[in-house]
Amino acid sequence: MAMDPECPECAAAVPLSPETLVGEIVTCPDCGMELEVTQVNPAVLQAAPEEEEDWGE
Amino acid sequence: MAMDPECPECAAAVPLSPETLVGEIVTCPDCGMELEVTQVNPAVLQAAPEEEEDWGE
Amino acid sequence: MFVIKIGGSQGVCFESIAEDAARLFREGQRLVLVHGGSAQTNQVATQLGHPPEFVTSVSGFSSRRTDRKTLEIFTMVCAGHINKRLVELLQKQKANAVGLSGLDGRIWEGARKDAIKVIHQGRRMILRDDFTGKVEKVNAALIRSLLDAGYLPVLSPPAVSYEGDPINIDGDRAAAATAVALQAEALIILSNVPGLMEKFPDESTLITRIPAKDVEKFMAFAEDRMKKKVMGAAEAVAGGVRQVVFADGRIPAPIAAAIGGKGTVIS
Amino acid sequence: MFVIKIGGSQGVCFESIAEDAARLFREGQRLVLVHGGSAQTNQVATQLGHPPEFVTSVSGFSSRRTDRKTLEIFTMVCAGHINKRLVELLQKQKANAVGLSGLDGRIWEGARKDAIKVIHQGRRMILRDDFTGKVEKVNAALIRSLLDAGYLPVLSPPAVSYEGDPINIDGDRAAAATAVALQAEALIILSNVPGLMEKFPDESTLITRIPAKDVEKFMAFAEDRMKKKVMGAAEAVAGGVRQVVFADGRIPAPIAAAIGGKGTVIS
Repeated sequence: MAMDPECPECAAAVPLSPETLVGEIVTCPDCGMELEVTQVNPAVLQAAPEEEEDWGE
Repeated sequence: MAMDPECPECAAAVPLSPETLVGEIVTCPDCGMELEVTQVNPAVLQAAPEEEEDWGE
Repeated sequence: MFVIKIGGSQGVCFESIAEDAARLFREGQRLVLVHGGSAQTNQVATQLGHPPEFVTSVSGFSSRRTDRKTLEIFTMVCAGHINKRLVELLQKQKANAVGLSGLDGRIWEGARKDAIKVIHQGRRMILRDDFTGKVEKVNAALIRSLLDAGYLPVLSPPAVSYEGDPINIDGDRAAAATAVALQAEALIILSNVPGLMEKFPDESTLITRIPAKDVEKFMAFAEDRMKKKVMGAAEAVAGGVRQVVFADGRIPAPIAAAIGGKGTVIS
Repeated sequence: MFVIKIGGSQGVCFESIAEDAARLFREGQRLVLVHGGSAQTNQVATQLGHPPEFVTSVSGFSSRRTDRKTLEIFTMVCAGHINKRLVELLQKQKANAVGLSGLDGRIWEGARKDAIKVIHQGRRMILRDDFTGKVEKVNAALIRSLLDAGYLPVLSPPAVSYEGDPINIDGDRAAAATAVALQAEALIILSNVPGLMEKFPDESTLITRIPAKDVEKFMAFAEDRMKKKVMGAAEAVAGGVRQVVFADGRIPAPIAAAIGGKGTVIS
């Protein structure tokens, strides 16, 4: 990764492995926040949504 | 065909080719009646049903 | 009250039809949509390893060979895919659509032809395991109760035989029977042509007006599939429907255009 | 009023269930049937070249990855094949069935989960294009008007989201929501097991009675799919349904047996 993306919560740098996929969940090493990778090259992060358990067939 | 089947209308013998299929329509050579082949080996004939034109999609 | 038959052929635009229907519905117009499904049935049937087979009736009509497996694929595609796609589009346009097949509540009931005479692979044959028939009775009460309760009925093949078998029926003729049963002011048949043309496919030869009493004479201009549509129109007019319009389902606001007289109007 | 959920798993006999339901219907019993469709969806989806993909939620539930293509196949199979098969069987038993999906008339409405957290191919992922959700509102008025008019409603996934998208929902939980909305006396869940067993699949360990207040404790005995059914039961009992019965859908007259208390009765 060219530049580690910033954690949207605490602005810390969040190192990502090159195989990281869009949609993957990563945890901020500083504040422990669950983050969603919304874009790669360059990587963009946002807080991962909370959601409760409801499933289909 | 071992024995030609009989026309159910006029009892005439109705010669059938060996490739005749169940469900095929044949015409009695004597009385001209439309007949349905309901069985082969041995062949059995019955009067073919009348029906009007109604078709699906 | 309008009954609108939506053709499934290439080019007909479900999105614009649904938008137009929803707008009319929201303005308080009572309407019932009817659709068929032959084009997409062919595609899915082939993918499921049971490709469609067409037979020609002794008098030249071509129709789908509807054995039990084909019937189930036809039902699945019409009632489970096309019907629910239209219902989804209408729901998204704030029109509370309810999708039903003719089997449900016996909305379309009629005789199943227990034997049909066809020319099949060059032979004259009687087919006995065919699930085809004609709509003879329409459950208008159920359709009206849905309309009265503020719903937009969207009707799909199959119909149901008196014995309870699903049967393949012609969508156009079912739409005609529905229009008569509901005493609709107009039956609008949308397809991928602007209407009946004297010299198909030359759209400049569009026939714009046909007096109801002469409709049988215009059969000569009708190509294969259009023959059935013209038969449906004749039956609707004979049954008291004031206007039948063959119109283009590919243009924006196609229903409004047809109501405005664009297409072949039979009255 | 009974709500009967018909499981689609191997061995469940639609014919005997339809026969039993039709008999009760003809005797004047008000009932609503609900079914799912996951087993057959897998088969058709594979044949159509879009094989099912299952994802596991972060807390261990496994569920179908429902992208748009899968949603359409799921809808087609549930609403167009399984639903119409049940309607056909009921019509043949002189019970005037009406098959509807949750999309129709917004019978089952709820929130679509715009993002779901899953473990997928070993990675923790957020899936955004999934069409899954939960039934939060039931159009009881439409169901009752059909019952009052003498019809037997047969309800199928999908449900509809508030935005009008079809959504994959769990049939058991939808049945529970329907039973609560209709204040049914009993919710009967038929599947290919005699009920909840302490040591699955040893049928001699069948749990015959569960006090409603303890239902959460019995979750421990529930295998994967059965977990969802037990959650549905808890929701139904909490919602005022007097009795929930997990019963065997493979035996003759399975509904009568369940009403008679055969299976796991929660009340």
